[in-house]
Amino acid sequence: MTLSPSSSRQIEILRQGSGAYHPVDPDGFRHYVREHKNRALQPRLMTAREAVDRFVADGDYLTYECNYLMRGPNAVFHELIRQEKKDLWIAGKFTYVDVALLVDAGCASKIDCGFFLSAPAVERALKEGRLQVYEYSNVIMTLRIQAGAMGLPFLPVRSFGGTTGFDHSGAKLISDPYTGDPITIVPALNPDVAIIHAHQADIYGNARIFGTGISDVEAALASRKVIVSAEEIVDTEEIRRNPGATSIPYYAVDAVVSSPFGSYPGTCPGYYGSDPEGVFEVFRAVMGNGVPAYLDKWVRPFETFEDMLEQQVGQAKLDAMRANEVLKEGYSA
Amino acid sequence: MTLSPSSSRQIEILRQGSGAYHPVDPDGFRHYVREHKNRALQPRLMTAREAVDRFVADGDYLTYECNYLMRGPNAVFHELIRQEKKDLWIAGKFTYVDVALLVDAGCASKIDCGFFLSAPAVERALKEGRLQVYEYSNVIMTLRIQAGAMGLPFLPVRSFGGTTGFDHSGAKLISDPYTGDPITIVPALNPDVAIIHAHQADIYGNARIFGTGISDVEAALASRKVIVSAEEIVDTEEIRRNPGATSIPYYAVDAVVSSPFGSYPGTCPGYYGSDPEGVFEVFRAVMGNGVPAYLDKWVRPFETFEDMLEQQVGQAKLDAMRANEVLKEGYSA
Amino acid sequence: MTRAEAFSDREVAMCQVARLVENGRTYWAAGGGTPLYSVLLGKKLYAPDAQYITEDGVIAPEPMLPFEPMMTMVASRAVYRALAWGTMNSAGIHAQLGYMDYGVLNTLQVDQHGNINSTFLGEYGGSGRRFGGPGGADTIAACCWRTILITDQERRKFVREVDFISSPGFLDGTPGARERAGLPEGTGPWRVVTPWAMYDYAPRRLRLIARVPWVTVDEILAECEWKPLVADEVQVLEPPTEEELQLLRTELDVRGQTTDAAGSWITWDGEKYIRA
Amino acid sequence: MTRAEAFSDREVAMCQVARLVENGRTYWAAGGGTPLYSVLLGKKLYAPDAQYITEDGVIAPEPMLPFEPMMTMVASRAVYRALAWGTMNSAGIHAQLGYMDYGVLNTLQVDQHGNINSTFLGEYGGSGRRFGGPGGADTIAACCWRTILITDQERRKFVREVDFISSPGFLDGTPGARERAGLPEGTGPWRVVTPWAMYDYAPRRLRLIARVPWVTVDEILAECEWKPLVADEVQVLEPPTEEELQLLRTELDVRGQTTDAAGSWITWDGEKYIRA
Repeated sequence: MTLSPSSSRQIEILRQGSGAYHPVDPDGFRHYVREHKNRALQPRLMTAREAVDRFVADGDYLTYECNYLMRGPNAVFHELIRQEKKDLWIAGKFTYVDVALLVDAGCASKIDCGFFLSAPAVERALKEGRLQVYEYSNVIMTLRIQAGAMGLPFLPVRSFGGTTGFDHSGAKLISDPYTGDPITIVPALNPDVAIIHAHQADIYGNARIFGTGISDVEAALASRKVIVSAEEIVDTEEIRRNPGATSIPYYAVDAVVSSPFGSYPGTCPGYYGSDPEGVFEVFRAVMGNGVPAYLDKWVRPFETFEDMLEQQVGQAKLDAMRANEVLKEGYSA
Repeated sequence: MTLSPSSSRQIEILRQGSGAYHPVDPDGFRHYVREHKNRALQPRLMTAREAVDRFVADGDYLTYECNYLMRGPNAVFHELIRQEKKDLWIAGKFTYVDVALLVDAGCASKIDCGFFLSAPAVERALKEGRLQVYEYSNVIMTLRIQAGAMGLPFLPVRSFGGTTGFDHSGAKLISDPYTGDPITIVPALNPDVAIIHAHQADIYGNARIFGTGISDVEAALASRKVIVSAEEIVDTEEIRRNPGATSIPYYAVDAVVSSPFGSYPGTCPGYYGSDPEGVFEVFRAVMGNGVPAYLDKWVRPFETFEDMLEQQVGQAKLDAMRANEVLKEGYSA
Repeated sequence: MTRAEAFSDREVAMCQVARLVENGRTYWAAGGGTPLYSVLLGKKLYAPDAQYITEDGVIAPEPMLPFEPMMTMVASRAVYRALAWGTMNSAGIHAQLGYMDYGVLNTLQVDQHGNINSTFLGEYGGSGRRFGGPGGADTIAACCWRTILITDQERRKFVREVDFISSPGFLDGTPGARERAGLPEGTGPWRVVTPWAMYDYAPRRLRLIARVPWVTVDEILAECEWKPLVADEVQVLEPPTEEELQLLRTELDVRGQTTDAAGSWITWDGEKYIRA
Repeated sequence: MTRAEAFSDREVAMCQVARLVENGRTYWAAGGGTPLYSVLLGKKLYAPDAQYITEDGVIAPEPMLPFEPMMTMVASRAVYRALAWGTMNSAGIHAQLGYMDYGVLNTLQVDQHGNINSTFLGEYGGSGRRFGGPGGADTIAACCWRTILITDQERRKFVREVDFISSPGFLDGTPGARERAGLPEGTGPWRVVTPWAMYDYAPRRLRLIARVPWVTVDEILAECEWKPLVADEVQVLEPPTEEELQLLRTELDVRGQTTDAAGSWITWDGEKYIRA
């Protein structure tokens, strides 16, 4: 029934990848939390502009949750481009058109690849050496973030072994000291900054996300700086009414951005459907060579995302998107 | 910004505990899941008697969630005693009076200790060699279950190092291959059986738990055999109405037991308060030498937990417990 | 069942996969294209108690069809009436635990041992073409008990060794290679389905076991850069039925996948099927 | 603030801890007895924006007081109006991440380096008395930035070396001992509070820094099996106030803890406090 612990004094490293990876430093992360994360219930509501200005630095490792078409934090995402952030390193799990937008805009120079939409702008950047890719996979990336969200230096995983990606990553294959079997471990990921779009948040950052997601909660806990945009700013009394509905606790959040229709042209499930026209437009732009034109039409001319919604989309279309979302059950607390 | 992976071929084991631990076998667990867990939507509703008869064997490693006073799976727990299960090995995180009940009833012979109420029956069993304790702590136990629930052989943890418990456990202190710093790893725990009390479940085992808990979801995923008792059996249509409220998915569950007031004399938050009289009675029994008398009054004379509720507690008291629970918000989907 | 008179290559492949779908089994569908449509087709026509899980952790949904364009995950219609909502990590973790019977994937390139490339054609780091990476396919291919690959029957897609293993098959094909790489015991590729053919592994090496009526074994082998084994008896697959196509076209693959060509068109000339 | 005229040993200790509670800090309270009451007392009287977390993962509740008997966790009144509900793992993980400023614990036995024993008195495995184990205290003591221990001022509780380290203090007291054992950098014991005295660490070694007016330093040292360091100036602590006791008795420690003796009674005789 029981196993005696092995008396071996060593664990063998059977194989290891040679890829660079974002530094693993759980104690450093803890010190950052202690110094910079506000455990007081003090308001942290601000504009997307202020949030990006204060909390996103050139060279940061960035994770954004979901993608440009599905509950993406698009208001904050546009602001990254507007403020011309440089050399971002992207956690590329479940990304889609967004990587091409960031790369073509000159914002991103590295990506940890789970998946991105292979687009001319990305290919060009790769060929010209303006973009470096490190190889993982979707779940390996979200598990790396999970490890970061648990305050650990690494996590064992049951996939990724045997792939070529492994050899170009930070993973190691070790001999499990409990079973003797080979097992892959991957370095924890603590991004410098996470941007996340929630359905609701209070002014302190207590946030509710309804429906499915990729790694929203993990990203919020794993990241040094966390910007949450929200469809609705709700009263803290409403948060306290149903604490089981809180996805992200306030102390992990640095900035709250009020951002109705903040996932346009994508959907915010339960609140509004996507704008199919807007979706096709960004898709066509990315798959063609239309990113600069797209950004010149949808991002750069506007002071704010709200201005874009008002001037470029219009209330009628927004109303239609909201009316189009007939499935509401499960998207409230 | 980036670290080069170390080129070392070995990870040093700096120290390791000498305690026996439940065998670590993630691949064996996977095979068990493949063979025995029902992925079909077929009803698995049964009585507590049938569930315990079919899914609890002598010698099993058992985890039960919460404890006898707080949303404990008491209907199923009583059945363990009624069926005189033997040699159970208990995951003792956040346990309370329950360990003394199981030990004095002759059901349990091993415990992985996070915390249990130190009672005469337990002390006696220890002195007489009828009970063996292995040393962990509450969070270390729930993290071991978390590791089991992720299908992993072990998990790094940030506590437990430096304790005497470590030396009497299955933990190891290793040199983290990413930072070079010492880090503790603990063996995953995949209990043979988990018993969990939920607020609601459908006949397939999709279960909803409201409020806080210890490691309900983790225990359900980590355990080979899972018995869920529930205050209410709800229609699967109701589960599908709000999928975000599902705590445990059906395919992890082997038996669903309809068990209104199944946490008596404890509380099931949002549904009923505790019976303070019943709580004091079990507490006094355990802290004195009254366990046999307690079991003879509350457990053994009855065919079922429902019979006990009807004959020993009475509807008036149950109604009062329900009326007493005025805080309902957050305890529904 | 009515034999259909006109359909596309891609429709053929999806119908073949649909017929593999079994009651009481779990299917982890990669992304939201042909794998998802195939599983849903099978569930709706042949195996109502087959259940599927998506990369965003949706368990056993009953989606409101058709999907909105490109909205096959996260969106409310896609996750509708699920038994549980989750995350990418919950899906990955349930797969690590062994809860996923089948993984269904499409792939750019597959080799004799079932290894999948969706990352790079050519020498990695050199010239060649970069693709989007494994996405969820790595974990699907590693952790599901059996995987079903969907791809096109083209020479460049069936190779001796993929240029880059994005998602693991039987690796070098030796016994225990997956286990030595840390992957769960007893898992691996199970079927490859193309518009022309079906393959299994005998063992750990790709083997042609069935063909559609309108192509010969030689034609299939001509579209394999590296020749697979060939079963002693190559079965003939049934063409799509009208019922299958009706469902595919009206509820599932309504607009076709934007990034996924439909392939050639096959028609019934009164006596036989002809490929355009 | 009104100086109180009669109170128990345990009430003294809780009031002292309450006065250490700071606004804008997080407190992880072990279990539901004196640590929880102390933090709540401090929050309600002195530091309304102090937040606490419980072992079942409740973040910043506003409990409906008084608690029902023995129902200080999981129960609806205890978790009422929280900002988030969680689990034991969520609490533990947030602590691993460094989100918990202070841990508040009670303990059976403490040694010169702040190590805590709640497992065994005597030689482990031999004769002696078994206790309930660390519970959540191990992770609280390991991962919170600072810990505050509450215990009684009794000889057998202040020892040179605990018989069993259930929860880590500074271990052997050498610099870096915690880090060498895998614990997070820069954490450790901060204060020990008894009904008679308060201690800090100078550094990594227990030091008496304050006393209540009704006992002398010598009396305190007489109740230490192993003598702590003594600060050059030992401060005199303020006795409990009526406001503190009112709140403790009517809303917090209403019935007293079943397993936790109240200790002696201290009364004001018109000129000074007298211990019964």
